[in-house]
Amino acid sequence: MTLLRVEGLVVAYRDPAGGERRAVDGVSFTLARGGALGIVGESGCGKSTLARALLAHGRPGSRFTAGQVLLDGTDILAATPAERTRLRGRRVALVPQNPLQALTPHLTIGAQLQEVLARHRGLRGTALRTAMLDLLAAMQIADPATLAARYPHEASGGQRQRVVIAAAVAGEPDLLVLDEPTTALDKSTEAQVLALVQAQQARTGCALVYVSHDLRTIAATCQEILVMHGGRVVERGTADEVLTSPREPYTRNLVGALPQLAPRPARQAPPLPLLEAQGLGFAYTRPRALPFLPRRPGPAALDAIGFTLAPGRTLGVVGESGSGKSTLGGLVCGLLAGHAGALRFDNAALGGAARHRPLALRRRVQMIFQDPAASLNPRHRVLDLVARAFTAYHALPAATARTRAEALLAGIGIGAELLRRMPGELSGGQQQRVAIARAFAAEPELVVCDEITSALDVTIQAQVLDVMRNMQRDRGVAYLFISHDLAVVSEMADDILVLHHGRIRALGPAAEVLGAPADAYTRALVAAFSSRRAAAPTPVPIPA
Amino acid sequence: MGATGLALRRLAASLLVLLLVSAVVYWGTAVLPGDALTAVLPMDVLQTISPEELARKRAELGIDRPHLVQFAEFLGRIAQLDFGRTTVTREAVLERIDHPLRNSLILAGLTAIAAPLAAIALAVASVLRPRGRLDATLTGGTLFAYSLPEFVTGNLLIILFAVLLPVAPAVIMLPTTAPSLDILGVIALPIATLILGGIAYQYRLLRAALIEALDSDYCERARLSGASEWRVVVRHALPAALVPMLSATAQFVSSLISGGIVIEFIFGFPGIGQELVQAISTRDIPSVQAIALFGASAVVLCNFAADLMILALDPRVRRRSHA
Amino acid sequence: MPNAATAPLASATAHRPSRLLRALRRPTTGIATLAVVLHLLMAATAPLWVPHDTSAMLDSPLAPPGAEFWFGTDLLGRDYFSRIVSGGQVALLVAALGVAGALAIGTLIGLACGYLRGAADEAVGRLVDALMAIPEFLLISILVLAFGKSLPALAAVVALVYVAGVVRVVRARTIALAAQDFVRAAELRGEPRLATLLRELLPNLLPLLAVEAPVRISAAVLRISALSFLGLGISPPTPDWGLMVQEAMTVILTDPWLLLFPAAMLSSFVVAVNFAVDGFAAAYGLRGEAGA
Amino acid sequence: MSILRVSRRRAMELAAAGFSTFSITDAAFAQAPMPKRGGKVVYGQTYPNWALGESNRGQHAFYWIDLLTRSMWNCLTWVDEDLRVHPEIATAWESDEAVKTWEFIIREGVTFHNGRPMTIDDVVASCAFHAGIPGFVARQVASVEKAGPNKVRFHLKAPNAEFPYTMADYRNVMMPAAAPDQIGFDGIGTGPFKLVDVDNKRLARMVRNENYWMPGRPYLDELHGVLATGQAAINGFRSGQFNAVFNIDPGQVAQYKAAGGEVHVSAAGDQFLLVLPKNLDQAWNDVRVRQALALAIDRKAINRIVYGERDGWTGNDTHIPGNDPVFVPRLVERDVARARALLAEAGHPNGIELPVIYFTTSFPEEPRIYPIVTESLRAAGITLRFEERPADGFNQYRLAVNAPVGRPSRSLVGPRNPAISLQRMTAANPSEAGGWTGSASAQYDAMYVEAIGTKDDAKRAEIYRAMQRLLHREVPAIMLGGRRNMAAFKTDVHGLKAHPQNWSSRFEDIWVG
Repeated sequence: MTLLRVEGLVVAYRDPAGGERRAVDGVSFTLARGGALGIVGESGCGKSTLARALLAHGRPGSRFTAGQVLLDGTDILAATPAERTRLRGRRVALVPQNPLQALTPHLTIGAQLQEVLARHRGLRGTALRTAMLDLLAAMQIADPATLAARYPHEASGGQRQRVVIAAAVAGEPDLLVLDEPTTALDKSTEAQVLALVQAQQARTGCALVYVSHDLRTIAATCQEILVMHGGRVVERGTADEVLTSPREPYTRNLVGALPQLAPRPARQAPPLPLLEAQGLGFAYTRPRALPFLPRRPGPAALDAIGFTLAPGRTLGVVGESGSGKSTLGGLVCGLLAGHAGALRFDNAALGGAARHRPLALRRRVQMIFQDPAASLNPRHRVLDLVARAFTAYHALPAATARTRAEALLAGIGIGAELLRRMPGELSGGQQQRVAIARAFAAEPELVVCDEITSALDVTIQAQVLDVMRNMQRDRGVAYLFISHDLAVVSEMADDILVLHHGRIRALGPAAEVLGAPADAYTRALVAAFSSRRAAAPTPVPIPA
Repeated sequence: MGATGLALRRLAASLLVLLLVSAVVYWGTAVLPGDALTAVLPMDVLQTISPEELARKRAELGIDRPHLVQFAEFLGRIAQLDFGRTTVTREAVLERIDHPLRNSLILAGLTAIAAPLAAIALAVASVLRPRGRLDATLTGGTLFAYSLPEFVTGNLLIILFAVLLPVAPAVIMLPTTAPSLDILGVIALPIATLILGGIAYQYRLLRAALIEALDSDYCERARLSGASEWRVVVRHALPAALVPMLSATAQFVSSLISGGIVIEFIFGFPGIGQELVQAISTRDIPSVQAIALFGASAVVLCNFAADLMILALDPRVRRRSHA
Repeated sequence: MPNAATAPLASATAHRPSRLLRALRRPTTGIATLAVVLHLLMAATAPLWVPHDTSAMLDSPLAPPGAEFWFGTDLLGRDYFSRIVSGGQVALLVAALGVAGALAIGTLIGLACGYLRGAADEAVGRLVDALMAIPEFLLISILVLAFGKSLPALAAVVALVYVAGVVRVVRARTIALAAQDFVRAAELRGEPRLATLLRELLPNLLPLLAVEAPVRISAAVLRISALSFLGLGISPPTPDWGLMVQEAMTVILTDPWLLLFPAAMLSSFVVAVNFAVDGFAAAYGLRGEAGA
Repeated sequence: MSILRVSRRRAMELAAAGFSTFSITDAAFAQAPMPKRGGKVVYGQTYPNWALGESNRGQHAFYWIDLLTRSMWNCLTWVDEDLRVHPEIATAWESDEAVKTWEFIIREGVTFHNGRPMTIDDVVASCAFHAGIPGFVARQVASVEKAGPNKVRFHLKAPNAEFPYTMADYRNVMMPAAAPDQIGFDGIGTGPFKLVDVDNKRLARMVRNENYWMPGRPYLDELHGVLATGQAAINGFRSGQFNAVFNIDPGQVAQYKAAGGEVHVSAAGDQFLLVLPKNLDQAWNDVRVRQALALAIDRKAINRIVYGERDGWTGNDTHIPGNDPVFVPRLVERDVARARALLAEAGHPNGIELPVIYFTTSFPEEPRIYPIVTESLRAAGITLRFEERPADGFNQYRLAVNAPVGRPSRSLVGPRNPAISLQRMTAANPSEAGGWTGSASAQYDAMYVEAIGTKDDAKRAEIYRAMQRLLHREVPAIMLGGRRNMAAFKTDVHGLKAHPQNWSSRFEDIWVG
C-alpha cells in the first residue's frame, strides 16, 4: 500500500537576476509503507530541496509551483500552515545533514529532545524526562543522563548524529527522510548509525527516504534508487541495476568516478629516500588562562612515527578525524614547528616554521589545502595568484611570471577566459586546479596534499585525482597524500600508512595493506570501504 | 576557559585600563589653559591680585609642583580609594559627586534594561513577518528616531508630555540629593529620549542576527520538528542572536554614565555629567579624575556584565574544555 | 574515460556590474542612494547657486516662507533657504575628514593587532578600551580647548571619537581572516609579515570599510550637531544644520517650520545613508557592524 | 540736571543726599489694588550666578543660585529701577565735608531668620568682611568701625561722593557676625524670605520671614528659585511649573505671552563689553581703527533684530547705562563712509582683519548679537569674527595669555552708578579698558579722581559727561548697549518687575491672586 506519492513536483527559486530557477523540475515517484528509497545526486541536483518538499517545507525564496506530495492520499503542499506544523515530526520527520549545526547550541540535548516529545506525545514532568532518557537509550547512547545534560558542542560526532535521529523519531513518524545522514561521520560510526535507522524501521515499520551524494552508502541500505541531476530523475532502478549496469550516460559517469578500493600497480622504488621520519612526535600547547602563565603541553598528537618517501612516489596517509594526519602534514611543510624525533628531507634535517626555512627548501616542499575557496585569496585574480608563486620562488619579473602562469594554468584545464576572474566566481573543481597550479609553479619535489578532494563531488574528485596523477607522471614529484577516504588514497598511493590516535597501525605497500592487513583496525577499515561489486557490504562495526 | 578564566583576565585588563584612563585624564586636564586657582578667583579679584600672591597661593595648594610628582601622589591616594579633596575649597570629592553619580547610575541602569527590551520587542515583531510592511516601518522608524539629535527629541517629548499633556514634569525641579524614589518619578522622559536615540543601532544588530539565526540549520530542524514560528524565534533563534547586540548595548549604556550631558541640560537632570562640566571648568583635577575613574570603572563593569551575559547565552564559550 | 584533466571548463557566475543594477532596482535602496547623491551634490555646489548670501541680514526676523524667501528668514532675518542648502557643507566635510582619519589609523592598528596578536595586541587593546572608557565630553573639551575649533581640529575630534570603534571592528574581522588557509599559503611562501598584512589581508577588509565609512560619516554628522549644542562644535555664524536645529527649538511652538527644514535635512541624510548602505551591503553580501 | 531728580512715576518724598534722614515707609511701595497675602511664586532663572563653581555649600550669599540675593538678605542701601540709592538696613547716612568718612544709621528692630535680633556688631562684622576681600568695597574702604549703638562709620581710602551706592551691591549683604572664613555660610539673613532647602547649582526653596522688618511684607507664603537654562525656562512656564521667569530670551517674548504670560521690560540692563587688548601688537592700537569700529557697528539693528524694539537705547562705549541721567549718547549713531575713511587714514585702504573675539553664552540671546556685529562691520570692510568657547572655565581660557588683560574677549558690565561704572575704565582696571594707556588715559584717571571727590552733584555730573565725551573720542573698548532685563509672569502674579540691575530685584511687593 503506497504511503507516499509524489506527482510532477516542481520547486522554483527566485533567481537574483529576476528569473526563475527550477531546483526540482517534475519529479514523480511512489514509496510503499515500510519501504526504503535512495535518492542520489551531486551537489546542486535538487535532492535536498526534494527531501524538504516531503515535509512541505521550502527554503526562503522558493515556491512549490506545480505537482503534489500525497501522504496517505492527502496533498500536504495544500495543507494550511497549522496542519503542516502538526504533521511535521508526527507523520513525516527529517534527519538533517550535519548534526552539530542542526542542534540549537544554547539548549541542552535533553531539553531539545523533550521539546519534540512534549509536542508530539503530550508528556510532561518526570514522564517526559524518562521518555527522553529511554529514547536516548534506544539510540544505543551509553549514559543517557550525562549526555542529556550536555550541550551539542560537548558531544562527539556519532553521539550528535544519534541525538538528531532520536529527535526525528520521537514523534514515531510514518516517513523518515534522512538528508546526507553519514557525510559528516567517520566510517567507524557510519555503520552503527545506519544500523540504528534500520532497527527503527524494523520496530515501527516506517518508510525511509535516504538522500545522499555517496552512491556506495545508498546502495548498501536501499532497495530502490533514484539518480537525480539538474532537478530531474535521470535513472531509476534497484541498487544492483544502478551500480552494475547503469543505463544513462550521467549515471555511468557517476559510477565510474567512484574511487575503487584497488592498489595502484606496484612501481620500482628509487633507492635514495626523499623524506624520512624516525620516532617523530608532536604535542600542541594548552591555551593559557592569563597571558603571563607558562605554556603547558597538551596530549601527544603524534607518537613514534617512522616512514620513508622516495622521489616521484606517493605515500598515502589514512586516518579518521583526530588521528593526527593533518599534524603530520603541517610538520612536513612548516605550518607547525617543535617536533620530537627526526624528520629529514633530501638527507638534511627538516624542521622549524616555513618562515625560518631557506627559500630553496620552501620552494621544494609545497602544500595544497582541503577547502579550495579558503586557500585562494578571494580578492586576487586567478592569474595573479599563480604568477605570485613564480615571482616568490623564482624571482621572475612580473611579465614572465604571468606568461609562465598562463601556460601552467592552461595545461591544467583553466582556460584564458577564467584568468581575470576572482576565485569566488569559479566552481570548486576549478578553484582546486588553480591551487594545484600555484603549488606546481614552485616546481616542488614534494607536495603535501591534505584532504584535497573531500570538499568536492565524486565526478569532480575523479578529475582532480587525474590531474594529480598526470602532474606526478610528467614532473616526477613525490606526494604525501592525506585523506580519511581509504578508496581515494588507494587510487593514488604506492605505499599506505594507517594512523589512529597519533600512532601507526599499518605501514607498507598498498597491495599489502589493502590485501590482508595484520592489524584489526586496518582490517575493519578496509572492509568498510570494500567495493559494492564484490558483495553488498554489511555495515561492520569498527572497534573503537 | 569558561567564566573564571574570563573574570581573571578581565580583572587584570580593567586595572590596566583604569591606570591608562587616569593618566590620560591627568595630562589632558593639566594641558588646559589656566589652573584650579585662576579658575576659582572671581574676575575682579583676578585683576587686583599680585603675581607673587598668586604664586604663594598656588604653592599653598600644592599645584605648583611638577606634574609628575602630583600624578604620582594622586595614584598613591587612589590606591587606597581616597579620592581626596577639591583643590581650592578642600571639600571631600566623594561627598560632592556621590549623589549625581547615583542619579546617573539610576538613569543608565534603567536605560540598560529598557533599551535592550525595546530592541528585542521590535526585532522579534519585525522578524515574525519578514519582508512585511511592519519590518520596513520599524527599521525606518528607529532610523528616523536615531537621526534626530537628542535635544530635538528631548524637547519634542517635553512639549508633548509635559506642556500639552500634564503627564511628566517639563523641568526636573529636584535637588541633586533628592531621594531615589523622587528621581525615579521624573526619569521617564529622559529614558524615552535616550532609548529613541540609541535603539536603532541595537535593533539593527539584533534584527540582522535574528534573520541569520532563523536561516540556520538548527532553526530549520526545530521548525521541521513541528515547532511554531513564534517558538522557533524566541527559544531557538533569540538567545544566540542577542550576543552581537549585547556588546552594542554595553557600549551604549557606558556612554550614558558620564556622557549623558545633553540629556542633563535638556531635562535639568541632576546627573554626573553636569558635575563633570563643573569640574573641568574649575580645573579641579581631583574631581575630574574621580568622575572619569568612576565612569571608566562603570564602563569596564558594563562590558564585563555583557561578557558574562554572552557566556550565559552561548555555552560554547563557557564549557569549551569538555569537547 | 575522457582525460578530464585537460578538458577546458568554462563556467562563471554573474559578472560584477549587474549586482550594482540589482541593488539600485530595489526601491528603498534606489531612492536612498538618490537622496545621498543629492545631498552630496547640494553640499558641494551650494555656494554657486545659492540665491542670497548666507550671513546677510536681509529682512525682518522670522518672516514665514513666502515668495521671496522660500523657506522664510531665521531669528536674525537671514534667508533660511540659502542657509539650509549650505547647512551640510561644514558638518559633512568635518565628518568625512574625521571618519577617513579614524578609518585609516583604526585599520592599520586593527590589522596589526588582529594578525600579530601577542603582547602588542593586548596593550593596544587596553589602550583602546581606555580611550572608549574616558567620558567623551572630557576628551573633546581637552582637544577643543587645546587646539581650537578650526576645521582640522574638529576633524581630529571626530577621528578620535571613532578610531577606537574602527580598531575593534577591523581587529575582529582580521582575526577571522588570518585563520583562513590563503594566509597559511602566504606564510608558507615566506612572505614578509608586512606584505601579508597589506596584500593578503587589507584587500579583504575593503568591503567592510566601504560599509563602515558612510554609516559612520552619517553618525559623525549627528555627533557634531550634539557637540555644537554643548558649545564644542561648529561656531555660528557658519550655516550648520545642528546649530539651526538648536536655534529653532527656541521658537518651536510659534514658528515650527524653522525646526522642520534643518531637522528634515539632517534626518533625511542619515536615514538615506543607512538605507543605501544596507541595500548595497545586501546586494554584495557584505556585513558591516557599523553603527552609532 | 542732578542725579537725584524726582522720579515721575514714583510719589516719593526725597531730600538731597547727605545730611537728611528718611526712612522707607509704606509710601515707597504704594501699589494698585489691595495685594492679597499668601500664595507661592516659583520663578525660573536663565542667568545663574557665574561664581557657582567656587562652593556648593550653597547658603552663602556670594554663591547664591542667582544674583537675586534680596530674596533672603538685605544690604545697607538699595538702588531702584531709575538707578537711585535708597535706604534699606541703613535708615540714613551722612559724610564729612571731604566725603572721605561716612556714617550710616542702622534701622531698629531688624531680626535675623534665626530669630536673633541684628546688632551693630553684626553690621560692622559684615561690612568689615566685605572690605576685607578683594573687590569694589575693598578698593574704596580703608576701615570700618562701630560709631555708636546703631551707627557704623567707614573710612575711605579716597573721597567718594557716591559711596552709598557701593554698599547696595548684591554681595554686600548683612550677615550674623562670625569669623571671616565662616561668615555667611549659615544662610541666615535679614531678608523677606527664610531658606528651607537649597542645591545651589539647581534650586532654592524659601518661606516667608514672619518677623521681617518691613511691616506687612512679604505677601507670599513661599518663594522657589529654579535655574532653567536653554528651553527649560519656556517649557517650565508653559507647563505651569514656573509662574514667573527672570531674564527671558527677548526672542521668546511672543511665546511667553502666547503661554498666558505678561512681560515686564526694564529700562536698561547689562552691556556686552568688547575688550580690545591694546598691550598686544594689534591694529586697534591705532585710535582711528577703534573709532572706525565704533562707527561701523549697527547697534540699532541689534535692538531691532534681537530685542524687537525700534528705538531702544544703544551703548555709548562707556559703562554708563542708557537710563542713567548722566548718559551722553554718541554724536553719530553709525557712519560707514566715515569708518572707511578712518581706516584708509590709518593705512588700511581696502579693509582690515581683526583678531577673533571669544565669548561664552551668558544671556540667552547673546549668540544672536555677534553675527549682527560681524555682518554690519563687513559693510565697512572690517572682518571681525566671534567664536564661542564652552561654559567651561571661560575666565581662565581668557586670562591664560596676556594677563591681566587677557585675550580679545567679551565681558559683561552691570548698570551701576557712574562712580563705579566709570572707575572700570581707569588704569586701575586694565582688564576692561584693554590695557588703555597714554595721555588720554592719564587725563581720564585725573578727571575720575576729581569727580568722585566733588560733593556737589551737578558739578560731578558735569565731569562725568566730559569723561564720557573723552571715551567717545578714545574708544578704549566697545560697549554694545541696548540690553534690557525682561521678566515674564502669569497674569495672577502682581508686583513683579524686571530691574535693570538684575541683582536688585525685590520680592517684598510680589503677590498672587
